[in-house]
Amino acid sequence: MMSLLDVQGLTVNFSTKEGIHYVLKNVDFNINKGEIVGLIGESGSGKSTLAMTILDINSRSREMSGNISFSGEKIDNIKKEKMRQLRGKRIGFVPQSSMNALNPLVKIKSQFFESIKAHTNMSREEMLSLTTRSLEMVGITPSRMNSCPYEFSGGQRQRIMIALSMLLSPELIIADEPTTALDATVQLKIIELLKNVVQQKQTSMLVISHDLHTISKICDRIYIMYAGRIVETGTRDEILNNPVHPYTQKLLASRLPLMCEPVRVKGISGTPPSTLKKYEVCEFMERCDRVSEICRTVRPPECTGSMKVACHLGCNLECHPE
Amino acid sequence: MKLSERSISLFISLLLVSTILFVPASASSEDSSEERVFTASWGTSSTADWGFPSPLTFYPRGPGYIMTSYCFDALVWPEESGDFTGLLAESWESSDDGLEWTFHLREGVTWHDGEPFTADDVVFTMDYIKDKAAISPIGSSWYNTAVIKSVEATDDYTVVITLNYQYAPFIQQVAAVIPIMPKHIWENVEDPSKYMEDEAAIGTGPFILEDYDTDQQSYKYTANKDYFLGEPIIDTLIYVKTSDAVISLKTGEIDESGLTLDQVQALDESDNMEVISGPGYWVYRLRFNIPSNTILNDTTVRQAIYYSLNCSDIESRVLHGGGIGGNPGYVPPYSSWYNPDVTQYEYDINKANQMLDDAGYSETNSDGIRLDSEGNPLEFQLLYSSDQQSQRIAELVQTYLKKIGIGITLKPGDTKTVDGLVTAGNFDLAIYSHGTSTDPARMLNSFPTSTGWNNSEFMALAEEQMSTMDENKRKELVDEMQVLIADNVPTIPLMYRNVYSASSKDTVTGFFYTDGGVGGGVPTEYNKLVFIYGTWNGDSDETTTTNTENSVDSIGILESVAILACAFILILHGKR
Amino acid sequence: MDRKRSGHIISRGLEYAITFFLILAINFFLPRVMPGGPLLSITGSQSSDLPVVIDEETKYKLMEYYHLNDPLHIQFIHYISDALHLDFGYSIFYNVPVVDILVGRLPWTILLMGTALVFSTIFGIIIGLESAWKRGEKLDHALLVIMPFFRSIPAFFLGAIMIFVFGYKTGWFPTSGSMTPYMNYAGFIDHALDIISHLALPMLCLAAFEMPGTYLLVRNICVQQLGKPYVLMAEARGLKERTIKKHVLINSIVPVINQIAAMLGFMVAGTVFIETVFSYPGMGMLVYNSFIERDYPVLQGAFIFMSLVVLACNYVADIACSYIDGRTGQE
Amino acid sequence: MHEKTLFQRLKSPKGITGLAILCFFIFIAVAAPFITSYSPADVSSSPLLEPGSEHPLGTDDVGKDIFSNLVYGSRTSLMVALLVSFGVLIIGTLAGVFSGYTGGNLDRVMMRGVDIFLMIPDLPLILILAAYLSPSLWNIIFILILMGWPVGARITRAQTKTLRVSGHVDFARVSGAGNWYVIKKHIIPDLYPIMITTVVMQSIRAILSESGLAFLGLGDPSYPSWGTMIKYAISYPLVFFTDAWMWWLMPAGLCITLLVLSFVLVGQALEGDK
Amino acid sequence: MDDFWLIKIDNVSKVFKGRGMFRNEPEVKALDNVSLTVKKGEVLGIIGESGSGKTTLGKLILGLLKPTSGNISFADINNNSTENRKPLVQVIFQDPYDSLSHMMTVEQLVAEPCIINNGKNVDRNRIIRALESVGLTPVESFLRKYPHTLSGGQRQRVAIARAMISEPDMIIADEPISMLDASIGVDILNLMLDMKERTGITFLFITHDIAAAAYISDNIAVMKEGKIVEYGSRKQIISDCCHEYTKSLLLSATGAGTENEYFCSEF
Repeated sequence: MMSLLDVQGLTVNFSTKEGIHYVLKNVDFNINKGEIVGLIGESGSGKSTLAMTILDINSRSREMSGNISFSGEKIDNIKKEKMRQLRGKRIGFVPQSSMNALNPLVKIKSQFFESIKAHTNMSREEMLSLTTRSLEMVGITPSRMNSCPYEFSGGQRQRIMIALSMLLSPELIIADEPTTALDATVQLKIIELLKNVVQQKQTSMLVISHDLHTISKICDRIYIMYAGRIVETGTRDEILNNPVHPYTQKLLASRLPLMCEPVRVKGISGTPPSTLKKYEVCEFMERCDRVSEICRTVRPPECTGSMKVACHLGCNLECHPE
Repeated sequence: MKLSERSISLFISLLLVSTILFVPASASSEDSSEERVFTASWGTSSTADWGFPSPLTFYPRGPGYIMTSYCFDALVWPEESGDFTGLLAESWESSDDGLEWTFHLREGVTWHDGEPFTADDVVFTMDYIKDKAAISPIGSSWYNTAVIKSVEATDDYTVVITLNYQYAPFIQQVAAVIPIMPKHIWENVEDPSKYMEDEAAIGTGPFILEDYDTDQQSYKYTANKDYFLGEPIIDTLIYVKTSDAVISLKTGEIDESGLTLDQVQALDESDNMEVISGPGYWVYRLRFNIPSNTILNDTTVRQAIYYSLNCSDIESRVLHGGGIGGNPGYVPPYSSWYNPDVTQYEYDINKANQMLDDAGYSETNSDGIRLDSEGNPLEFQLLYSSDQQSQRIAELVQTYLKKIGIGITLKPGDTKTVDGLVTAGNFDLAIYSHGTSTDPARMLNSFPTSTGWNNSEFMALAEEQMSTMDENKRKELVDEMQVLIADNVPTIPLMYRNVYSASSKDTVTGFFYTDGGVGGGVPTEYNKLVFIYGTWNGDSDETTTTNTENSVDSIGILESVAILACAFILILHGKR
Repeated sequence: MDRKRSGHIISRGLEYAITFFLILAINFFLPRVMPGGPLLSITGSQSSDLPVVIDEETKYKLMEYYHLNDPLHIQFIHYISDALHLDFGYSIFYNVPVVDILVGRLPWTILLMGTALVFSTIFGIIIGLESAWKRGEKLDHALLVIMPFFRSIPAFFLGAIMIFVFGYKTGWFPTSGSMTPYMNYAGFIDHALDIISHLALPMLCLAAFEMPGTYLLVRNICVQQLGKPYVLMAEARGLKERTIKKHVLINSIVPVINQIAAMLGFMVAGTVFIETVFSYPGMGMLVYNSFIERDYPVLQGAFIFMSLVVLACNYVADIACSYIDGRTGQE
Repeated sequence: MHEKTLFQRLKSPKGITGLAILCFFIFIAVAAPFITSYSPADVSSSPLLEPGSEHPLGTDDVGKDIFSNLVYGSRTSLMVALLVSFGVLIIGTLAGVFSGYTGGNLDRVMMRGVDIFLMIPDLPLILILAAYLSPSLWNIIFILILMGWPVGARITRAQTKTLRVSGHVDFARVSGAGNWYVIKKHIIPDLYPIMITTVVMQSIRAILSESGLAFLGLGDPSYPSWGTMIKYAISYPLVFFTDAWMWWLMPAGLCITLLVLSFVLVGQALEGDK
Repeated sequence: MDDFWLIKIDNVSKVFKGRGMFRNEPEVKALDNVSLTVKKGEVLGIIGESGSGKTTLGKLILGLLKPTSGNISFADINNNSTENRKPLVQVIFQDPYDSLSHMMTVEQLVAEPCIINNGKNVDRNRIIRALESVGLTPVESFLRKYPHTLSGGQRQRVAIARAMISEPDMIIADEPISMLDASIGVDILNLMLDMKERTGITFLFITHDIAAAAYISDNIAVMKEGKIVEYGSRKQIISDCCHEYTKSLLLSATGAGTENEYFCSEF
């Protein structure tokens, strides 16, 4: 299967007054056509930066290296205008905060129309029917398109966001924490909606979340991210049933069970690493229970190519160290 | 980029729309090539609005009266020399006791509306002002109707005015001041101070009021071609406000303006101006609270203060030579009533100190301020109105008095507050500046009220000179009064201001300062006789040409500004 | 929602009416608590220039005429009813009804303030938005240095400099008045140009006085808005820069309008200085001249008029905002 | 926004420039008698001198030393700025905290009052008040505080209202803290940034207003003022026809501009470049 | 379970009135006739979505709000002395950044409840012990820090330490983990469980996350639109709920019932 999005060796730094933030470190990553890929990591691990770097909407004070190619075309250095045409038309984006991601003062209809106008030359009627169709798809009564965003509930707004991202049938959808700000009962519906819409339109999707459990339901493949690095990757079943990296293991173990009897679950103690610091060894070492001697001296392997886990442990178990 | 283009066009259209909306009624566009227009200005004053120019509505200051005098004639009028020529009266004589004045009126004079002028109008005017306007600000301050007992018309062109008492300056202060108003217009007017219809400006004068604009503070008169002394030398007389007279003169915006000496110095040869100067009859003086302040009540203290003030220095610092130092006798040196043989107070600080020491103020405190017998420091409040000259004078007086150990606190206020406080006796010292009437009757007789100094000897002289019809005898009395003033120092005249005027040599020349002033003593270059007997040097209307060029210039500038703005925006947008 | 909006408009209108009423009350009570008493503000102080001595009888008659002998609340009712009939008394200086003078001056001030406001707002918004969009870049830094400098120049000083440069040195623009009196215009355009050329300097001066404030305001609000998720989303949707700016502008316009309306009182102060410096015959110069002459009725009338203009503008801004932002009045 | 970053923000180029200019003026104001040997009110020199060794900036139309007026003028400006800004700060903060903390109808009534104050065009009112009162520096300061406190009260009140429902205030109250403790420990410290901004903004307003009023002729003659200097310079007819504007008009105008600019820069630095 | 109750809430309603001078805005009924008993030593979980009135309930108990109607009564506690007193209630808020004044150091923050009650002098050791007990070690490195230099989890630990320092009888934890990453949230929950085991303190745990509530609570109340729609023991709620809303909450937590392994054994 041909990969739709291919990211290789992506490194992103931001220079600010406080110093250089090392946000993404040598990230290798790919999404195939029609695939739903999950990207899991705790807050501050750089997952949103990855999404925005792919979309090229965080170029302010950004330094980056590495390759990003979309349908075989290199896009990490193309012209702004061309990139703009790509966004929205071929890559859709569902943002984290559905509450404010729509301009609160502009009618839904106009916001849909301007998206269409930015990429195509449709007539008014065509735009109207397209808008109607996509709103229907996410279960919003099309007659409400003349309302402003603040007249909708949070769940409805997130639906509208999904409709808006899917409007021009992009080949790839990037959903950044699509459910975080929503109530529990709504979260599930949105996840299911996303899954249905993606399947219906045969689109690929990248779902970003800190919540392994909610997202894993719809993912084909999962990348685990920690401190700007992909630390483990695999199919959903591999990750859920047979995690190798200690972080993934802990992440899975820290999930709260819904048990009648009291049980104890262990969380991940310690603090997330700072992006300002340049680590010479494994970033997770400070919080890891299974630190061995090699961890203190040698960097673990990068999670690239055939390497599915960035841990000495993983090497020992799965591949054969040279 | 479209956004900003749109906003620029939006802006420009808004600008135009707002302009169109707010443009006041468009002026007429008559042919102007033949017109002789003369534009004048009262100089750089905060206002150029002197009220509606009717005899009872103008603002009661000198310029207001002058604006009215263009439309209205008095019985007589002063010439350059100060002698009187007949306007509405061709000749006049008085009875031997000076109580009865007979005026023989000019025949064939018509009002601007064509009605004939008769003696009835004169009688009506005198009675009307005496009756209706005596208590109004204008009536009381400009028209001295109190001396008039009765007015009678013996025939259509003879009027006899009977006085209550002998009044030497009757011609100068009454006959040459009161504008004669048309009976047929005013007889039904109940409240003259609110009557400002077009008819209210109808008189017999050399000019007809065409427009008075209180917002633009401008006046426009057209010549009265049938004026009985002859057709005016100009067709249109315009008064405008200018924020800087010199600039306006240089650009030709105005043809003539009253100036200060500083402003005169800003003119040069190339401006082609005729500059004249004249006596200002304007005094700056230091007033004492003689009745209530026990220290200042002492003549010695006042004399010491006079010795400590260098009047010519004050003049040179405040007016920069545009005036003359104060005369202890109060009458300005250029007046024909001036008496040079009075006590002089040459600047002498030692003498001043000595006098104060002798008066018992020899002790001083640590600040060098003298103490009185009870040990209180000699500190006075100096009240002054906050106009620039008064403030400057006050600062200088403060400096000078400090040198002789008198402390001064400055207390500024506006003219009216100062007047109010002085009237209430609520002050120590005050700087006053005002016009001095040219006739001693008004100049000196008011001393008890204007200085608070009450001297029976002086008052007796004052009474006497007012009813003395013999000029020489009168002069002697006035000289004596000046001696008394100089000896007692009821007030210290610090300096007298001169007046200056510049007019373009290409328009009207022949301006002069009337000796003794116009309208009872207004020192002005605008004696209306100039516009009858003066010379017109231009042959076409210069004002209009200049202005047109000006506006053509402005179009270019506006365009370039707009283009620059557009370019700026385009550059801004092009960058990204 | 429309009912809500009209409710909001009406309730705000009531609030403004109360505000205006209170301003009238201030005007009523001010002369009554100040030294000199209310009669002073009607007749002016006694001056030696105008030696009319008001004796006790006249004084009583005057007090009677102006209802000053009545109890305070009756006086107040008289005052309010007079004010509502636009009767602010007679000018001491001009000796005509105050309202006549004010009505003559108002259009010029509105022209001056209006054009300066439009000019400064439009340019302030354009530059502010541009600066916010390119925040951190050279243009932004340059503007952030230049604008505060302009903001620091006192209006009257700027006016003096402009007169010097554009009036004295170059002679490009007339430096006083609002039009050339009694000029024989070739036509309407000529007339308009004359007015514009008189307007240019004071207007630019007032605009320069206003614009830095607007610029900084717009820039700050836009920078805030640019950090909002909807901007990110707009970018992610691949909208054109212009469209995104439009979004930012729509969201910034409400606070900007509100702030500008709130700053109008400040602008009035600028108008007083600038009209005085340029002898522009508007309300500002009238206020200054009336102050110099202690023409209390005109001073107070002008104050009421200016307050009315400011209040009206605020109200219009309120209504405009409630149309732009349907949420107004819901919080 | 805590104290530490406030100082850090001041360390930006803008903050340093602003502070440097401000310190320069404060130094001049304090050291005025040592900088110039003339008293600003002294009129003993000859008028309208050009700059020379005796008078670095010449003399004005009555013979006052312009330089010493300039130097002493900084005292007036800074004093007005100081008194007005602290007057507004104290009254505004008290009123704002009281109103915001009390809430309810009292708050609403107070804020309507403040709104009214804010909408009144202040200069005409100042002129009216000044027409009734006499021109003195203390009256100007009084009027500026009177017209300025609502600005301070309004922002203080808004912040107080936010703080009043914030977690740490709630926690303190749950722990049994009284109103006074909450205001002292939790509200006032959080208002410091706003207070500093208020001081800066009011100083700007005070300096501009004082010089403006002095320019209009409302100044106190006992205190040399830059506004008065400009007024005199402009009303001297020859100021633009000779070079006098360079040493008479410009220095005074530039001093006002620079002093205001210093406050503006400090204010911007404190707000931080977003 | 100990039947000794700590707080009894009887028919409490809370209505927020509309504001504005001339505007008539609708009233918001945040709580509608709520009755609830908090037993001593239990962890009572309150679940509900945003706007269900759970935070209002917490504020009413804390005394930060006054009920419109109804009554909240506190038990008299015999504190090993002759005098009885009202139970001491402390609170942990959702947003640890907002609830810690950023003008104070960690030491001042933790000491604050003591300062308020006992005046100036606070035993430093007590602060150190409190910080140690929430796992902020080494304590010395934290004492002088300001909250904004701490991570979210650390901040919430400081919040817990300052709530615990006055040795309250009950702590209301208002969504203490909703702003934290799941793995760190678990740590905080564990810490609370430890506290409870060690000191027998009563917790009122307010959350929107049924899994978290189920993890920590003994009894659970489900709130919807200002009403308590279901109340029962953890077991009852998870395995035997009857209200539709609770069912939908459970469903969403387990993920459409696809992964049964997460359900409790008896299900």
